[in-house]
Amino acid sequence: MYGSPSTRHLLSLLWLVLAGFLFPSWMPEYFIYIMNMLMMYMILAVGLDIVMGWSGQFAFAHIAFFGIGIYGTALLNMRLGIPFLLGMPLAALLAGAVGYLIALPATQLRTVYLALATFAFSECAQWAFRTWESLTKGPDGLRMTAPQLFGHVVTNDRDAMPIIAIILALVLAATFYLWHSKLGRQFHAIRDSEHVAMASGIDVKRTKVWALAISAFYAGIAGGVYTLFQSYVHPDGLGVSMLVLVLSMVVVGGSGSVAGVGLGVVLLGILPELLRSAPKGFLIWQEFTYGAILMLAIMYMPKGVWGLWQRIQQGRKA
Amino acid sequence: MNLWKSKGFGRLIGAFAASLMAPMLHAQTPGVSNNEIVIGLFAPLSGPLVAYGVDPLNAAKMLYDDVNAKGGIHGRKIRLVIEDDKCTGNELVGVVKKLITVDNVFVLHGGSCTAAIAAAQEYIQREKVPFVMLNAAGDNAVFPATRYMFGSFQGTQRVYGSALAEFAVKSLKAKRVAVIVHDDDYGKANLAAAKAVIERLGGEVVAQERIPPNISDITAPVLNLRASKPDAILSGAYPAPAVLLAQKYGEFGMTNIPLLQSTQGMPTPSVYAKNVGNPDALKNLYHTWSFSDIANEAIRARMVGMYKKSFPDREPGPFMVTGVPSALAVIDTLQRMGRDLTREKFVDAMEKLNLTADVMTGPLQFAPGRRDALRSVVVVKFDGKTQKAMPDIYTWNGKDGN
Amino acid sequence: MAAHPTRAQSMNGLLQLEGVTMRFGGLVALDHLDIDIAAGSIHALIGPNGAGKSTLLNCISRFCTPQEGDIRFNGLSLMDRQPHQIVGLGIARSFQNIEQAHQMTVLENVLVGLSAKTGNYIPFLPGKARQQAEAQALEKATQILDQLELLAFQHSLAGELDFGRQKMLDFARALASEPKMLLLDEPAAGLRNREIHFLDRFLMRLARDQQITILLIEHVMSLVMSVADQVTVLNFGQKIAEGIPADIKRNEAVIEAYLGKEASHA
Amino acid sequence: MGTWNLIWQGLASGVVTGCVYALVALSLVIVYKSTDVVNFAGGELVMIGAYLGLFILLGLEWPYVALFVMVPIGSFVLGGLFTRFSLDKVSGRAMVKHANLVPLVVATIALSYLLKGIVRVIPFTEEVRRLPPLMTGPPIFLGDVVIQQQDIAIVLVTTVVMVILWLFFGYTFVGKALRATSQNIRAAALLGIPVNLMKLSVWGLSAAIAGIAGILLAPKLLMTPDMGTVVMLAFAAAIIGGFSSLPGCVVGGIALGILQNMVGIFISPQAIAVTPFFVIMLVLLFKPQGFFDTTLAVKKV
Repeated sequence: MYGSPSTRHLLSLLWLVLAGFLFPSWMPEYFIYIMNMLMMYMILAVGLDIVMGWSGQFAFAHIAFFGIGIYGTALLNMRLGIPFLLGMPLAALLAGAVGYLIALPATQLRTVYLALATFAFSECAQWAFRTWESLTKGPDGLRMTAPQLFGHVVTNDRDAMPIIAIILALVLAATFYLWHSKLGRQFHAIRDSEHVAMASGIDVKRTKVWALAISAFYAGIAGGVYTLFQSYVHPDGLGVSMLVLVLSMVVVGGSGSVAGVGLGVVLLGILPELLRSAPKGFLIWQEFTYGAILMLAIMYMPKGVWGLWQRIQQGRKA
Repeated sequence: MNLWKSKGFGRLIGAFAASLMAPMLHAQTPGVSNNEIVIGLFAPLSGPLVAYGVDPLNAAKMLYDDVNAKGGIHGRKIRLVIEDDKCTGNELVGVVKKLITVDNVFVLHGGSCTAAIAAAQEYIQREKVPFVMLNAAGDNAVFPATRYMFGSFQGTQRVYGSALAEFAVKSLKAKRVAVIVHDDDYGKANLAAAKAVIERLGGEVVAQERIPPNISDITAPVLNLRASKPDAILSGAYPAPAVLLAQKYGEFGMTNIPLLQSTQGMPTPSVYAKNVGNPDALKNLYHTWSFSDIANEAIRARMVGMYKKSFPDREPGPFMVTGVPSALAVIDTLQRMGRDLTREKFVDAMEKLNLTADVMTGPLQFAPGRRDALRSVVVVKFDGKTQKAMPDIYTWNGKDGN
Repeated sequence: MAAHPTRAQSMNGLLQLEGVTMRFGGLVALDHLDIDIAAGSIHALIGPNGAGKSTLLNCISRFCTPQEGDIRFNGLSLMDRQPHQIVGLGIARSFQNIEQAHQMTVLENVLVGLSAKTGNYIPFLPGKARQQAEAQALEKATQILDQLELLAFQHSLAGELDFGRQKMLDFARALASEPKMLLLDEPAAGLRNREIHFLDRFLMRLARDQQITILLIEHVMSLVMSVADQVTVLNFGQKIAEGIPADIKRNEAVIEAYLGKEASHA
Repeated sequence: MGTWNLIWQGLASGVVTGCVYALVALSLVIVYKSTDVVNFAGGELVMIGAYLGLFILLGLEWPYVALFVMVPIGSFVLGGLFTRFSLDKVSGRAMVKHANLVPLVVATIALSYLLKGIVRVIPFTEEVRRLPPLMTGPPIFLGDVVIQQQDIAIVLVTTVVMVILWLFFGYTFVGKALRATSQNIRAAALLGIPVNLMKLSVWGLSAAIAGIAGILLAPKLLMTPDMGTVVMLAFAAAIIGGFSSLPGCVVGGIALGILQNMVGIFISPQAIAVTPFFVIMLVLLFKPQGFFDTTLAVKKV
């Protein structure tokens, strides 16, 4: 958690970008669509993990910032013609700024009340997306025009995948650097013991506010990535079920580590596709299966699948 | 050991890819071989809206099986790939992309929720794959009309709104009409059509209440309706709020004012009556219906009999019949096309659809620039036990509320 | 016995407490306390449990705010300071019951202690400022760990250390910020004799070689009497005695406070 | 019929729905106070209570009064099983209260999906259902204000439940033991209070209260497997009341019920859905103690 990330980690991101360029040419668009979804969820889940896994702050407003990222990027492109490469960061900065403003009053609350206050903010944001019809077309949903990138219009999953892979690689590189930085250490310090942090000269309140603002920025980026491969957004899609999905990815995968979250994203990202191919009679059981998997994961893998995997490895080495 | 780099992950993707190369090889129309047509059939088979998906999907499957039993279409049997779209945008887009790029279906037939369908509209437009909605009202997906999307086989919200408005002003001689709908896309379309018809026929809209779908206490909006002293109340509410509305309507002594409910609010009238509980509230109750199985008992018996034969262990709800018209349209189009099947020819043939089936209250028609199939519905009076179809058929003129 | 400076007349010590009063509801934890701690000295604070020792330390490190009185460090009042600004002024503290980032490694805990002294840089990017700052911090951290014989455990999780070493890690974290003054809350509690001797020599070295002023709260009298230049005795929030260790040992009021009435006449 | 009548009617029905919100809020608070777990599955326990009631009434055709016996017992068992098998495993029987909050909350979210999933499988629940009300018959008129008999039943049952709980917590041994466990679980254990049994009974009691709220709510709110969203209204009510006291829940619930109706009449029905969340945000962000002072914000050294 000091110095800078190992070259091995940074190199693994090159594999990711390589996959982003190679896969689209020969895989059916359905699998590329799933890949794009998983990469988007990865940015979203890592953002949530920074505020929850690293800093131990119970922030449930994540999907509101994701929504700001989507509507922001899309409307900047449609209303002001701002191309994607400028629009997406701007929308993400807006999401981060809103996160910062919400964090100021919210972070003096104790864990559970921070969760309720941020969850309430997220529901209010979803309500605003629904009722502010002049801006977001409200319940009709917003049909987003395809984003432009260097004059080239990104229309389908195949075009989008390399760009998303690059964005994810950059986000993960930034995350590795953050992990190994002073701020990264401060996040972990306020999670483990606020007293030690205070006694070491860390402004606990400001660190919490930065944790929430950075995670909001990540959610904004994920929102921008959404507009690359989806053409429509509806407020009902930004509700509590999306939050529970991302939260489960972080917790089941293994909160507190980027690899753990990655594992959670892949497992829970592909799960609905697997459940969908269950025999028709069992489709009605999907919700119950999802709940059962979440419950078992929490009961038997407190540190997530990644924690279990490391315990097995240590078990083998010892 | 970063997951993305691990050998296991690479092998997993390789296996997927290899297994799919085979069907992509043959060059002619995807989903069609000399003895088979592959159709992707999907609806919400789990989650909150399962009642709108399971029975209608089974009804469509039953009609396809019936066609196969009678020797198929021009020597080709229909093979169905059935999926669950859970009525959400992400899932439906995933299902559509799987059906097109993995199962290589010829046409898509499915979808009960307009918002989820709209999420896939741009994709099917680009991939040029015909998309025939199962039983969604589909306002946002058929207005403005797009070449590859066909829908509204049981009428759009515009049709329900205008039919109830016309019935209220003409038959019930209502001058002051109050409208209560949801604050979503269905509500907006229903209200716009109703308002246009009422004002065109000399009536006046005295109250417009737009309520959230998950409202828990409907006292305030109903009080606003009562305060506007209407001669008739038009409602576009979904099942749960529709019952809450009828209860408060009974509680606040408004039962002498006719209550006119759009189709989506009463999937099963008998359950609606039991839930409302107050017989007074059912004295002046009417609802729209797109099928003639109420006026003609024989048709209903035939439909239910067919359903029971294919699905003995499931008791079909009245909404089962909403899956029938879209299947009839697909079968009729395929029969008209003969042996030479391509997606473009399917769209051209479907665009010339003009099907009058005994089960429907009106013709199923498409035209260049028109993608909503049914525009005529009947109004049914329901007193808690029996349903009686009113004599007239109400047709939307294509302009009101557009 | 170390040479001890005579008690200064005016209040010009490094840390001055003037009329400090702290009430928790009805309970008066500190009652108009005046203490003056000379620079470079080891000042011990003793007294029975509940005498207000830890509360005093918490007030100095601004973890709590006294209702009355003023606390000045180098003539600068601490009253309007936030807790996290105290270490920047040069006052570091340890904790009575072990408080540390148990899911971080020993080295990372010390690096956290170095936060106030590590250079600032953009956390998301590589760059020279980052390399320099991190290298310096790492070098200081390993130096401190070596001083406290914890270098061998630098990569093990703080939570997995045995009790004695966790205490040492607490000091390492406090020392990491190169303080002018160190507030120690019962550092010897629970240590074995060998570790207490190590602590004794270590505190003397800090005060003499590195001129670090130490405020030591302690029950282990052998340690207090050996290292302390000045001793203040608290009981029920009031100062009942102050002076060099030798005087304090014989002081009636002190024995009575500790051992109760009859014992003091034995 | 002036706006005054509108206001009176809004007040009356606001109090009624507020009572049910108060009950569910109470079931959340007693669990939170003793085990520091925010029960996001509170709504599903209400739903299970309602469907259990419907099964007993229509399936087994037992008399209505059996509901008020069987549903609380059934819910009690469900709540107890959940904490004994799931929560204890998740928190590793840790004595310290907030050992690891994230997994505990995720466990309640998992429970809510399990309960929704189980009920969804029964075809009977596809349609909107309604539990026959406790008291039927013509409504009572206070001037122009209409009061349904079921509304009176709701207020009566809620008051009775509140009084029983107040007596239980105040004057019975088990009640005091529960309060001791909630204040300091470690001290309670040292005093010989069977802490695990207490945890089980707290969860059971909370589920039972939620079950009763389900029976009262189902006639008014109608039953779908997703009726659990009422838990957010209960959170809002609990937070107004400071999330820690019985009177707080009651006042918070009624205040929220009335506020919702007033917003519906004077602002717009569209705003009804967002009212509870707006209230939660306002109270927590600007007055964290709620209106019944308990320190939620500051953490002692």
